[in-house]
Amino acid sequence: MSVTTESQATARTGLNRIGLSKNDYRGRPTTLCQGCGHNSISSQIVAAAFEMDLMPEQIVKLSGIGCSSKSPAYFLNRSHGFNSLHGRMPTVATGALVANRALLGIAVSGDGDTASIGLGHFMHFLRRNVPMVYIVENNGVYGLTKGQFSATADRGQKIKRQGENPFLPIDICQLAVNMNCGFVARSFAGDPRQVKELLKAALSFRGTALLDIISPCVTFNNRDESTKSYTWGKTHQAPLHDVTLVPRREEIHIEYEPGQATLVELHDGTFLSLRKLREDYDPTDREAARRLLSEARSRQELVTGLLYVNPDQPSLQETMGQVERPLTMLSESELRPDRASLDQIMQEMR
Amino acid sequence: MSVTTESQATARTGLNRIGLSKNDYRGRPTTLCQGCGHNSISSQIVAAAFEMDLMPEQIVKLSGIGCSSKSPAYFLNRSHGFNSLHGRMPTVATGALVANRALLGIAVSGDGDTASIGLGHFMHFLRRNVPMVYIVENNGVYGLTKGQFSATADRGQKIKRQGENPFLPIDICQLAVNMNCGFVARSFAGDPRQVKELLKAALSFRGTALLDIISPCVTFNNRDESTKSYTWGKTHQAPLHDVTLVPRREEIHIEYEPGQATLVELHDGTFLSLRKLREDYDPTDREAARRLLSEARSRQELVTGLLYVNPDQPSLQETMGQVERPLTMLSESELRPDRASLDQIMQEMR
Amino acid sequence: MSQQPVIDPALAEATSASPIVNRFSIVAATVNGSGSQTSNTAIIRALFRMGIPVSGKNLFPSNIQGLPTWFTIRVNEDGCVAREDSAELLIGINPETFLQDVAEVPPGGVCFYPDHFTEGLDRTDVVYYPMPVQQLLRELDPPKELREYIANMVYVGVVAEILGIELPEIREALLTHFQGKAKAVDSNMAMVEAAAAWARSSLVKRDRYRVERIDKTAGMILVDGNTAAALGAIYGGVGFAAWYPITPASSLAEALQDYLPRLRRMPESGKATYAVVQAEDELAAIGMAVGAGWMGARAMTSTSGPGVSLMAEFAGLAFFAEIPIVVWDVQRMGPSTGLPTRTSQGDLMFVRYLGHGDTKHVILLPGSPRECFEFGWKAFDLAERLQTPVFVLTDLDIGMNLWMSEPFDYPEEPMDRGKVLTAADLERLGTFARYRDVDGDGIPYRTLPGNEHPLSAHLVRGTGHDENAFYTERPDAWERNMERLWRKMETARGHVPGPIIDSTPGAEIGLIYFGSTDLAVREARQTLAGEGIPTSGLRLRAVPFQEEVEAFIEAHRQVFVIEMNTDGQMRQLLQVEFPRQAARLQSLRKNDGLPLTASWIVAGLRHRSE
Amino acid sequence: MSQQPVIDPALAEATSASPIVNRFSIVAATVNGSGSQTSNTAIIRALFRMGIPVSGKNLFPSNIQGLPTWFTIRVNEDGCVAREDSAELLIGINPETFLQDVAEVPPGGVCFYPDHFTEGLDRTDVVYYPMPVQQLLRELDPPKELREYIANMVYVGVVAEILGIELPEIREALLTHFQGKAKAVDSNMAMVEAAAAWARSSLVKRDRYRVERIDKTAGMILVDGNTAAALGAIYGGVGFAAWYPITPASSLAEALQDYLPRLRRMPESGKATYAVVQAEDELAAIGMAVGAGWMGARAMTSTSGPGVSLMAEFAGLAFFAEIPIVVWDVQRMGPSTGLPTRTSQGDLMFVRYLGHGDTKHVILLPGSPRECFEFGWKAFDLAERLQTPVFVLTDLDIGMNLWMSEPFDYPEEPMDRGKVLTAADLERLGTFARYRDVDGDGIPYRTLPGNEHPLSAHLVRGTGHDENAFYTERPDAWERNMERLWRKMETARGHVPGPIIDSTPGAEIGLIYFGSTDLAVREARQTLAGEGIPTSGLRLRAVPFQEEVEAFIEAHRQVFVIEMNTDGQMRQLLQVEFPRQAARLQSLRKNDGLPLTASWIVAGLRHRSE
Ligand SMILES: Cc1ncc(C[n+]2csc(CCOP(=O)(O)OP(=O)(O)O)c2C)c(N)n1
Ligand SMILES: Cc1ncc(C[n+]2csc(CCOP(=O)(O)OP(=O)(O)O)c2C)c(N)n1
Ligand code: SF4
Ligand code: SF4
Ligand SMILES: [Mg+2]
Ligand SMILES: [Mg+2]
Repeated sequence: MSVTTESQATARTGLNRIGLSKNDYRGRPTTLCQGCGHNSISSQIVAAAFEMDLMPEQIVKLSGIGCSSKSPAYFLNRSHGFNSLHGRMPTVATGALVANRALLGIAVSGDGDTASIGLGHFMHFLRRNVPMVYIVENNGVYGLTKGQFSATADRGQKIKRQGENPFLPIDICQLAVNMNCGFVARSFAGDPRQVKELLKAALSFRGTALLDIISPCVTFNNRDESTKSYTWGKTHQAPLHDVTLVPRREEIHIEYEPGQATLVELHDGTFLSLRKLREDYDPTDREAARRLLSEARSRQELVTGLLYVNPDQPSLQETMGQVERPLTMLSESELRPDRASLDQIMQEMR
Repeated sequence: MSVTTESQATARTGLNRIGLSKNDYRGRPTTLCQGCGHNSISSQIVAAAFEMDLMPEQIVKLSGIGCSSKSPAYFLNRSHGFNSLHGRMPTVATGALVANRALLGIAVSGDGDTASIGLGHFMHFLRRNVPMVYIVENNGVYGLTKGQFSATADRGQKIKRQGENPFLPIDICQLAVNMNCGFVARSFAGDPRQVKELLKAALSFRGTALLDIISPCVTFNNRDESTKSYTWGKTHQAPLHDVTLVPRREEIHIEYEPGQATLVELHDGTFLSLRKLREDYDPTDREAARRLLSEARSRQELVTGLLYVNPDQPSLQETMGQVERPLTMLSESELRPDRASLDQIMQEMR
Repeated sequence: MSQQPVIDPALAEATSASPIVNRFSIVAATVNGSGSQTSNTAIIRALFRMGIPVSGKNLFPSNIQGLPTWFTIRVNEDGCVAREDSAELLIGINPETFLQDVAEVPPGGVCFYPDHFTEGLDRTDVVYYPMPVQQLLRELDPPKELREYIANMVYVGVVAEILGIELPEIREALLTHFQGKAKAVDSNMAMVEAAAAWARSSLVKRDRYRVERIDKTAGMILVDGNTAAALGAIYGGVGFAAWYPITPASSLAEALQDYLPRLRRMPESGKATYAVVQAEDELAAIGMAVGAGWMGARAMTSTSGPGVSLMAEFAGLAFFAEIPIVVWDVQRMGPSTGLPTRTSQGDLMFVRYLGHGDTKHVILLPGSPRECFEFGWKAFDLAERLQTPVFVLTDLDIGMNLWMSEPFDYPEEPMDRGKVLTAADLERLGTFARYRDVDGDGIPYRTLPGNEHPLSAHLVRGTGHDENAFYTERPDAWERNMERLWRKMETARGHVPGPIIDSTPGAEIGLIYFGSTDLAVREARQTLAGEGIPTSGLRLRAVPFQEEVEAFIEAHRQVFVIEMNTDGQMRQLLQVEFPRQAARLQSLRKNDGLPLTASWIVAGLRHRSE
Repeated sequence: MSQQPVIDPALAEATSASPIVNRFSIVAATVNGSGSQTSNTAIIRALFRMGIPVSGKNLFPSNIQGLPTWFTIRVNEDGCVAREDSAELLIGINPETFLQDVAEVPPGGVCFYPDHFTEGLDRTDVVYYPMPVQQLLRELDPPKELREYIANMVYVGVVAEILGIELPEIREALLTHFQGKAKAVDSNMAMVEAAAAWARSSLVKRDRYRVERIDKTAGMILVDGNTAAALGAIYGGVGFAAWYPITPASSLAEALQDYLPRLRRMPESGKATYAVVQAEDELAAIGMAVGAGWMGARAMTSTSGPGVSLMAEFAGLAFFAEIPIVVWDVQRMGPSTGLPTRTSQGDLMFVRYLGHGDTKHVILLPGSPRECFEFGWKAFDLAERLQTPVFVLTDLDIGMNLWMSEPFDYPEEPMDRGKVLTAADLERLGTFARYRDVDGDGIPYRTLPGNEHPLSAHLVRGTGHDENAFYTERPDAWERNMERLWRKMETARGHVPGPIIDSTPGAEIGLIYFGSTDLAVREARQTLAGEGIPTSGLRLRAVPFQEEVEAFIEAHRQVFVIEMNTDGQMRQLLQVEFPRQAARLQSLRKNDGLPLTASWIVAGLRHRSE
């Protein structure tokens, strides 16, 4: 819906409401492999930001190290960004977004980056609830180092050099639900529309919004039987619902029979409409999410959509009682206490 | 039961079946605070090893850094041990027990050691299923650095210097269940008997056996309202069942009405008897364990006992197809391939 | 007092000799976790308030409760308050170590002990004073939970009476300690007074040691370096601090948490103008600081050896991506976990090259709490000016012990936020490249996220980059960038605090040192001068070094580098930077975990000076 | 071949001049991920099998597919196969870089190109050979999925024909490459032969470059250092290896995974006598190695710069707790993530002092794949003998490029497992202390877990300990232990591989170097000798150094330290270890990510030699 209207709005001009063209959201030419899932996700980030009329200058991009983590170079040229260290992005993001809470954080990581070397930081990041869109481009391998198994590779999965993976995969969404993350979604790079709508939802969410996106590595892990391949994704994807972000400003009559959709109101007043596609599922029920994920796992099913949402948790900045203004914008007089206060302290140390 | 017979067996002589006295299992005098939960756990380790007739020389002790991690110095003097680095014990343990699979590993860690700095290693350790008894002495604070909040501190918990903790706790058992750990138990240092019986069960288990033991820090986190205090534990503990290890060699008629107890057979042929103390609970059902833990959390209940058990998972050494003999016992001729094989390889490189 | 042995003539003679005033050390041998800290700080602060120069050094074990602890107070009219090898007066209340402690009292010394002790009381060359701890407790009968603490006040009262410490000053000291909580002060003072009264009536002074009010501490303060560092950071406008607990650095971050709410909240809203995050580990702590520093906040972290090891990768990133952060390393004894509660200067070499592949860092070396405060704010100016991590190396001695200090000077200069371009600047310039060396000093200009000018945005990275921060593998681009970073490190020489040089005309011996050894070296130089061995001193305050340092080395026939580590690391750094002087540098080092003493330095130099 | 321009007289003259045989470089400019590696290795191996000394250097980007890659083969009768600044022959099949590539061909050089290219064909001083890639593909019509790979065989055939590379050797080379899979070999050979046939009939040779079978590679092998290192470790009896993927070190661990199953399984059960674990990160990798080394297995890990930074804390623990482990650092360009696919020698200083607080490490510096194999097993002997981590530093050039080598020597000495006491030993001795210096060489004795003698057990720790491994804070115990470790490092001097010295009588210039620069330095020394500038060479093979090194420095009027890093790190280490020589050491360094060339060294020395 919002999509259609958006496109209508932009169809004529080619510009969005803040007068930017889609080009203003693009990045540099990708150096990733042709057909890499990461590239399609980058395009959806571009599309989502464009359609949401976001100012690229008010976004910061963050990433670790990996093919996935390179992608911030391939979208949003007009945004500042930090391509940091392998597995450490959550720490850099925490410092950055606490220092300047006015900026909108979009982070891209890989399954190796997040579930192997970065697992601890990832979980503590969720625990603090730092407002940011956290995208894991999940392909079950280490792409940039030429295809070793990552911790999300399924047991029994085969790749060229290393043979068969004997270990059970780490379920990133399950962990996120566990760490009480307020926005937990799973998607598939082969389903661009869903990726885009979930991105929009995440971008409107206040708190950590986790997107675990299956993003096939066409070079090292795209065999049909791999649970991280395009074929497997296409044949096993089971979308929970049709996600649409309904911006406040638009007056839209959503015509469903009752119970056919869930509406979730976010802090900025926008609504998430989740039109059910399968058995009754309540994305505000943590236990349900837990159950769904472990069933999906045993059923070998790629359940996608917004698995769990709870907009009512304090962000780290709120928890710490920070000023609304970015700490980086404070004046010298606000940062340096006055002379009298120091004299007072010196007195106390006599 | 086995306990009674044990004590009967040892009552007369003061020696156990391998002719050792309890003293042979003791450690050096503790330097921890009087009343520290860690000390009572150390004594139960001594008792369990003594009553199970384990040879101390066939045990290795491992730990990270912290008050808890000091405790290997305070039990099993006759066992080798490694007091390693903060948060890194799981890595040292993996290398050690893979190198010598004949030894029985007992590891002690703290909540800071395992759930803060070591969280990533902890989870990957579980994923590999390294056979070892992994004890987390959980007190919700950093004891050795004088009482800062750890990641298992409950939201709203208060301590002297830092005031109130705003973050939700990490549930170590919930994570373990998630990582498919085959033996997940929770206990309370204030319930020595249960600690001992769970230790015995863990010591007979092949695979990673996790014990998350609430172990009050009397110096920094023992206020009555703290969920990690003695008082709270005593008033909120809800044991699931009465755990008893039933060694094969003993012919014991377990007389319960059917359904009153669960019997779990372990690989060495010993049995775990779990006599139910509360509502019907099946410790072999992972989903049930998940549910129980999250309910207990909302109910603010200290559920203790063997939460989940599944003896049928390959250990890391099995997964890797290692020789049965310890790698450390192999002879030079077994370690160094012969001359011909090198010539062959040189040929292939022409 | 039956156990009191007959006094031997030597002692009688000694004690009857002229009194020793304001010139001795006194050690309290106690058990940690027993609250004796309150008693000890009460004594030292009272002495200090009587105008007598003092220092307090706490030798404590790496555990929480029940092990021996020694708190040594040195009083010295001339301000020589470095650690001494032995203390003339012992307050021996730890039964476990009493025999050992008594044995270490020098002849003519004094021993205060609880009167229920029965052993170790037979030295005839020591004056013993018993203290009826149990009896006084019975009489005063304090609330059970306070008993142990109040018991420690007995020795405060007795010692005060015997040495002449003024009780009103003890009360003042307790007021400071309990931040004005009258109730706590009263209950403790009650015992202090009772004990003093008892001593007055029951003890005869038989030793030579006394204190007298003088005026050598007017306007001064008593403070530890970690608190000073935290205050320095606060007055330097710290915006973001991340940390992970570790001895002996924890109290630095905790001081931030104590003072920030009081000093840095918005008047109206009461909202915080800062953020302090307890991270999950040190990798995270420095990572968060890097994120905040990148954004433009004044960002810091504080840790000790093991944490520094874990920060290596991020240190290299911050150096190479040129992100300003400040890292405090309150050094403890290493290698590895080592001795968490012992002091050392052993991280120097490691920190200088922290990070693989040609990484180098600027290091500041404060020599006192006062400099901790000063470098606390200067470090931010330097980091932002140079766009590089600035490491500040102190140690447990400066960080956690009580030092007498001039009060801290309020920063006079405005903050130096370095080369930051606003949107307006970009508009004016019309061009921008993050890593271009516009000024030839190796320091590029930066724009901060949030700057909405079209030229502002770029992608910061730890990978090889050209002037525009774009990834490149071009050999020439790599070399150009590394040459610029080299230039920047040269520029740093001109910005970091220079050495403090005290040249003695005609002195042929030069002493180079740094950090917490300052007092010991100064005292040693006085003694040597007295023995007719004049020396010049150069206290290094930063790496990289300036030419003056080489000039100083050249100017002296013999040059000793004095430091507290095993490898002689400062000497090694000097060898690297001044190859022509390398052969002339002699190493005088000790690394046993205790602060250096003047007498050790004197002994070392006496037989090595040619 | 219409585009072929008229040949200018100069070229005509040049090309008609005497042929240049077995003495040139040829570069294949391709796109990575396009399978050109097969073609390039076929060519180089065929040349090698024709008895001609070769080297192959792959310059590849840090991505997986689609970016420019250059593979340079140098052939040289005299065995001078270090990298050259430019290649006389170009195989230019990457349209993106073709113009640039052509421009870099020296006058008189050669260019092979796909005949659908239309630009960059206008140089009159270069001989052009078109290649009808599309046409030949059409004719041969290989299966779709192989098309791209087979296409690359066109240049193999054409180049072979023009240069005189024997097709049967190409087939042999392909057999090796495809490990004997005939089908793959045939489908590729078909195109090679078709292309060669086409060239034979359609091209006229107009350049001077040819190859001729000689006999300079008899018995030799072609191998990369990472494979050699893995084999060395295997023949050294590696028991446990943990790793985390990172370029350029991954292929070392992967070679372990490839060869171990074949070489180290129990005959009967087929069970593994080793364990290789892919860890979750580098902290875990070295931690696991430490655990296994403690148990008594020969334990190793392999990584590169960023991984080394993460290993700092464990490195310090292993040094201090005295756990034998071997750490391979296949160096890439730093600081930080830097250039993952470029070579450097920049981790030296960092690794030497890796770990806070007076930590020091033994470092081995192999200069060739052959030494990688040798040090591969020797490193274990050293680590277990010295009970300390042994770091082996190679770089991307040695590790990943193809080097010609003498075959590896099977280890003749039995393994040195160091000072390990069995239960029987303990019984005999009746006493044991883990950290006692029994032999005065600083190396204590150790017992392994599993040793069931009552004296055996102890608790290993990174905290301060006495001879019995008990925790202690005693100053004297700490100093004793550190002095012993110092002694141990001195002992290490006598055990590590000494320098390779090649002194030229009367030479006044000495060159000190190490690692992958060996070939370039040797070639440079030949050239200089030819120019009447005799030099002596000293190739360091380990840190700490031996006296011979100081003697060598003293023996020469001018001494240059040649290295590939920005700071001149080896020179700095020499300055630290030999203060008396510090001022005499000159630095000759380049650090642009490419292997050093002889011509650069020659140029540098020519104008700096006095
Ligand atoms: C500390 C460190 N260790 C290892 C590496 C090498 N490395 C680069 S990317 C990568 C893994 C990338 O995998 P993933 O995060 O899944 O991203 P993908 O390439 O699959 O998108 C590794 C191990 C590194 N850069 N830094
Ligand atoms: C790398 C590193 N960082 C910090 C420390 C300091 N440190 C020692 S123990 C400890 C926390 C211990 O807490 P926990 O694991 O819960 O054990 P407890 O003392 O509570 O039993 C810390 C942070 C250290 N030793 N190493
Ligand atoms: S290697 Fe895989 S993950 Fe990396 S760019 Fe190529 S397809 Fe994408
Ligand atoms: S501080 Fe707490 S955890 Fe540490 S020993 Fe004391 S009671 Fe136990
Ligand atoms: Mg991946
Ligand atoms: Mg704890």
